[in-house]
Amino acid sequence: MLVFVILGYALLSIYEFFPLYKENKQKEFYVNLVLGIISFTMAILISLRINIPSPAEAIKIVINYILKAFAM
Amino acid sequence: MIRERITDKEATCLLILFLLGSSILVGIGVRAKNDAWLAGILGVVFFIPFALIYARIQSIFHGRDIFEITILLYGKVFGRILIIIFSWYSFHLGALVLRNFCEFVHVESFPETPLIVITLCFITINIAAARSGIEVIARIATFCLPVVIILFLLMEILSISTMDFNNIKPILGNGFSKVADVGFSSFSFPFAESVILLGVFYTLKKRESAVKVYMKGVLAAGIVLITLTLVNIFVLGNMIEDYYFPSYASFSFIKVGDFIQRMEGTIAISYVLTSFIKSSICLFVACKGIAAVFNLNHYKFIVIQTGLIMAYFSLILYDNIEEMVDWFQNIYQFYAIPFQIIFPLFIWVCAEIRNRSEKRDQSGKGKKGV
Amino acid sequence: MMTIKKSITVLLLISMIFTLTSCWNYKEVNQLNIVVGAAIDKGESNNYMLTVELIHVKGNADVNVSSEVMSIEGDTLLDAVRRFNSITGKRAYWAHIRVVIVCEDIASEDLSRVLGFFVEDAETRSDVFIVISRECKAKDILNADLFMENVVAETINRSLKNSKVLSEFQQASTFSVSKELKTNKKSVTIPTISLLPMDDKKATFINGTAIFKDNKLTAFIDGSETKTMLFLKNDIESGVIVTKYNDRNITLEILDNTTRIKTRIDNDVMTVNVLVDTQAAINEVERDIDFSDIDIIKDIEKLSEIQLVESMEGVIDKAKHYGTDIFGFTQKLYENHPKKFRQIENLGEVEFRNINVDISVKVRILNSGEVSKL
Amino acid sequence: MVIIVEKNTKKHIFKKAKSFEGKTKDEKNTNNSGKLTKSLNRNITIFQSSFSNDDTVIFRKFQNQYSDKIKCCIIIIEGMTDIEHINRRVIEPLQNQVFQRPKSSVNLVDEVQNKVLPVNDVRQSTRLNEMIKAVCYGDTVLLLDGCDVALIISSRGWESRPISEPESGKVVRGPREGFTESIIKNVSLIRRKIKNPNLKFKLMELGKQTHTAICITYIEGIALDSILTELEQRLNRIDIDGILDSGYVQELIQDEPLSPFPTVGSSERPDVVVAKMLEGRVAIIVDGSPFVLTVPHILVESIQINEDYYNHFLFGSFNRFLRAASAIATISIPAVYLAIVTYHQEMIPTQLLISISASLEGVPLPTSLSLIIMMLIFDILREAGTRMPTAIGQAVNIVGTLVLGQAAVDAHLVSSPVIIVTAISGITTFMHPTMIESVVILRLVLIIAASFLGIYGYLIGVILILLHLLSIRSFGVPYMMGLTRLEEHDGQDSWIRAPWWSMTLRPKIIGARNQIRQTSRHNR
Repeated sequence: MLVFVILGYALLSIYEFFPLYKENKQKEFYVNLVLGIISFTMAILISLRINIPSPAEAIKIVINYILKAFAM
Repeated sequence: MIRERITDKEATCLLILFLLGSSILVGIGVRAKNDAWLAGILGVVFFIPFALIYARIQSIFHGRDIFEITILLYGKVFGRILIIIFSWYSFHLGALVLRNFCEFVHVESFPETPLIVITLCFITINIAAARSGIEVIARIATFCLPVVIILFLLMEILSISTMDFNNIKPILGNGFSKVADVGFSSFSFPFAESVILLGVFYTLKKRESAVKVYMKGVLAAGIVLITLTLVNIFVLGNMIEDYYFPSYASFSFIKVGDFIQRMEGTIAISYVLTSFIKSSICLFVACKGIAAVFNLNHYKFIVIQTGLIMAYFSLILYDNIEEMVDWFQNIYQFYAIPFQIIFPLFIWVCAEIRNRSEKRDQSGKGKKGV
Repeated sequence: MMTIKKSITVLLLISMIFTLTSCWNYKEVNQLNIVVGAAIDKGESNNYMLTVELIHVKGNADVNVSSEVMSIEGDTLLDAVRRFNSITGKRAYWAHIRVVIVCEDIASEDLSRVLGFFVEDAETRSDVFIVISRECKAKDILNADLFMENVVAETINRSLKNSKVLSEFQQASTFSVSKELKTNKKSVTIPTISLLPMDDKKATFINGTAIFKDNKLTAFIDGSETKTMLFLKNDIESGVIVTKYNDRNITLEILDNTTRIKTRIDNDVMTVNVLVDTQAAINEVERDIDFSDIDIIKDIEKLSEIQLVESMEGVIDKAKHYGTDIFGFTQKLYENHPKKFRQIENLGEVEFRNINVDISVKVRILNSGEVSKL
Repeated sequence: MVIIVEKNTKKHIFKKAKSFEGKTKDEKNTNNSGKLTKSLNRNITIFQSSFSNDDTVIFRKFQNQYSDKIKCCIIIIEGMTDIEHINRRVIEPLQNQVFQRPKSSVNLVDEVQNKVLPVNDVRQSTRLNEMIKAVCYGDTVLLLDGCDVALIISSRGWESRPISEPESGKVVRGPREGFTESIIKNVSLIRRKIKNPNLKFKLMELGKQTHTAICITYIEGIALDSILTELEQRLNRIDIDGILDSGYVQELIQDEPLSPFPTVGSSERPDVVVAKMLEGRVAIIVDGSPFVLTVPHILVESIQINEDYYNHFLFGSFNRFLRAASAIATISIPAVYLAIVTYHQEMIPTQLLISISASLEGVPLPTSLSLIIMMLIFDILREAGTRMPTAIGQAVNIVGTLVLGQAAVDAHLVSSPVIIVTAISGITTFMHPTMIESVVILRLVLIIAASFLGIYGYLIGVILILLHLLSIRSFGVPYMMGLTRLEEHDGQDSWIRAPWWSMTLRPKIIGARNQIRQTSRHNR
């Protein structure tokens, strides 16, 4: 699983990042790099079966809290 | 870069498919049981003023996308915060739709296939679509809409024999308040989600078309959704809320003679098409938003990574389908308020004020000139 | 340059599909054991004994279909289902199941537990016919001798499909049953199946109805009572009524029937008006009746009307005795007067016994059904 | 690769020029610019050195019978020239007519051109390169003693195939003529159909070695200028050593070189090409190829067959619909079959499932693999069949289809439904011969997609194809134009063929310059 992830991202980086870097589009490159790092870490975490906390839970708690406050 | 243009018809198709996406899958207003159709109608009625507001925003600033509008109205700093909020919603919605659809495939067809595989397969087409631009998405929408509508009509006609029209009774058996409550949730899902399309309709050709597109699209999608809900009620009756995917279940009863049965696989085609269009638009708008925040020249460079993050995000959103359905039914309508109601109202009010003052300026100038 | 990039994208995507999806759900047709019928009994040591009828296909060009029956026990149904793999080697495939037979014993405990597997599982279709085995084990039904068919489940399936011809039993699918169970304003009715000895063989025989209260089997009614019940449910299309006229048997064939149900709630009194309108033809007559005399036909109409009303009252009394609303009157009352019904329900007075049923029957003989006048 | 070839050719030309410079020393001064001298013999040696090692070049020297001073030489290439024409119209008058040699050499050339030669196309030339080229084209160069100006006499003439019905795209109803390899004949075929001065022909030459003539044909006032200039730009960009068929040009001017879909149309039939030109398209005739290219080419054209327009419109529409349906079927049927049989067995009726199951008994290969193999075998048979002589081709087909198929089923190598699916998909391929290339590839792609995610994989594949189709353009025209919208204007000639009296407008973008095809009230 991990091998696939790394292989896939290596391919992607060749395809995506190098042209951007070559064409000297710095802003695009850096934004893309940041996004790439985020997605790469997420992919690794998922492939290692590490639980990433879901924002849905947090939203649920916040909304329930607000709803209760309004109901009061 | 050639400025992209879409015709009114394409835009309407886009809007209809966007509204149908994933709402035909999980059904609207199922909590209201056999009054779900009333809830659907209420949802449309609630939404019409908002549709007018959305359209008004677009027609005041014709030719500009919502991101340019926001920065124009609120300046670079506060405008960017608003853009982040808007793109977050688009991103989140895209992930929801993706999850929804992939969960459907996972549950109904491929229980043994890991969800991540299905999700990655589907995000590839979304990425491909978002990269090819809104014109291509719009054109593919015109291609898909007849397919979707014809399939639905066919299935609905075929399932007449399995319908029990008494299922609709009693009307308003649980009281109006329940229906109104569910009506609100069917307002926020799917109708008011079309706020996302503010990031798309800058491509419209004429200033007036936004109103036309919004009204036509919402009414058409409403009619399709409400007939579908009625069919579901007629076929499933009170079992409607027991199914995660009611329309899929109700079409599974179709039998034509002894030979053709289990037709529900066919309807999966429309699920794929509508969900694909919806999540592609969400991905497109989210990417445009990110590009606007960082002031990038073109959104295309970040589509792949954003799409991948969206796929992973959709995976970690919920642990299982029950959680997803629960969140959809109980939390989503409140969660969506800031994005669907507050944000557009904010923009609209400000835009109107600005528009008035500009007009006054112009007329004042004109008088001076004379 | 752009085009090369695009092609690389396509290649990448295809390679992704290649590498990421190995075929988890890929299954060849001949790797499947097609299940056509299932019978559920009480197990000796475990909770359930599941018996399945599998299609056995032989031959390549000219297909030879036969069936095999095998049983296994399990704590739950799914448990038993999965255990089949270790017997047959092939995966049991449930999407083409035709009929589920539930044993009396299990039905009188809790039906909904059995239904769960069939309605919720994605593979099984949710509208499978369900029957209750009476006076024998469900397993024995699948082991019954075959007449003209190769597969028992298919035989049962066909006779259930043609239930309208005789109208002495109805159809019930897992979906309709679970729907009715959920409504809890209507008692579930499921046709019963039993073994009929024929010479030295045993044939399957569907007749009569099992009546449930909530999800427990409470009573059985026989074939003619079932027909009467179907009259009240407006679920009859054809069938026969046998009347006596001057000690001679006259058979009326039902051509068309409409039953209209009108409901009324006045001062917490619930009334149901049943209007039965039947069109029939005289079909089989012992000789010596002159049908050219209109009065005789009138008389026969009268007689059959009285007979129908009597039998209907009998069935309603029986249902009231068990406290089971097999006709769906309560549901009708709720549908038509939701608010008033709620009030009465809140008082706790909704019981089938409290519902007044008025019956009026109209039989119209359209023709004598004879080919020639003789 | 291309660059290397280019270098080689340049060197070669250089070498040639060098050797010919070295041989004749005193012409060096005059021939730097590639000009003739006044001496006939020297001129001949110049030519001989240019055409060294080429025995097909004929140098024929002769004199006028009345005046010894008039010495001539004609240079022709055997096989390229109309020998009879040269004998009668050039050699005979020059030998037999009485005419005096004028004082100056220039006058002699004028005299010969104006008074002696009864040939319509004669021009003077002083440049050696032009003359060599003319000889290569089959024209005749006439050298006169004492003149540094030569005459180029048009005498091209070589054997060419007569006009016959083309093998591809046969029709029951419609003209039975087809283009030939001769560009002149092809031009005349088009000219004969459009008798109108607005019909324009622009000649150009491509191929550094082959010097192939290419003719851009269009109707002025209908064809869009933007398409025309774009086409000219692309043709001018071409830098290749040789062009042997219009296929070369097609590939070199395509919009999407990697797309399996053709974005340049080709046809062997003048009526088809003319119909396309009337819609605003531009045709490209390549010398030596009976296939005339048309641009822009959009997807609809793959299902438009000339006969649709000649038959009753209902029949035409029906055929068109069948063609469209079978286009979808031919790429979908194997994939959908695979998806249903291996992933969605619940959709198969029980009886059918049982017989499929029986047919799979004992088959070792998984369905996906056997389907792919069968498709490949089918393609092999198709390819073998087209290359074979007709008689052998039939035998191959019989062996391939009947014997092999039956044997494969009997030997439990593949199941019989797979054979049926392959056969259906194969037959429907031939409904649209222009699409074969793309269909073969797409079918395999879809089979692979379906074998991984069942019907959803198939749908993903279809959506990817649709995205591709919708995003490509041919000379600025969207490739799917006419198919996406069922509006009156575009839809009239796409999924259906509307009756002629209702098709009053030309296709939207292609014919944008002059939309009106006919005014309806004159017809109805």
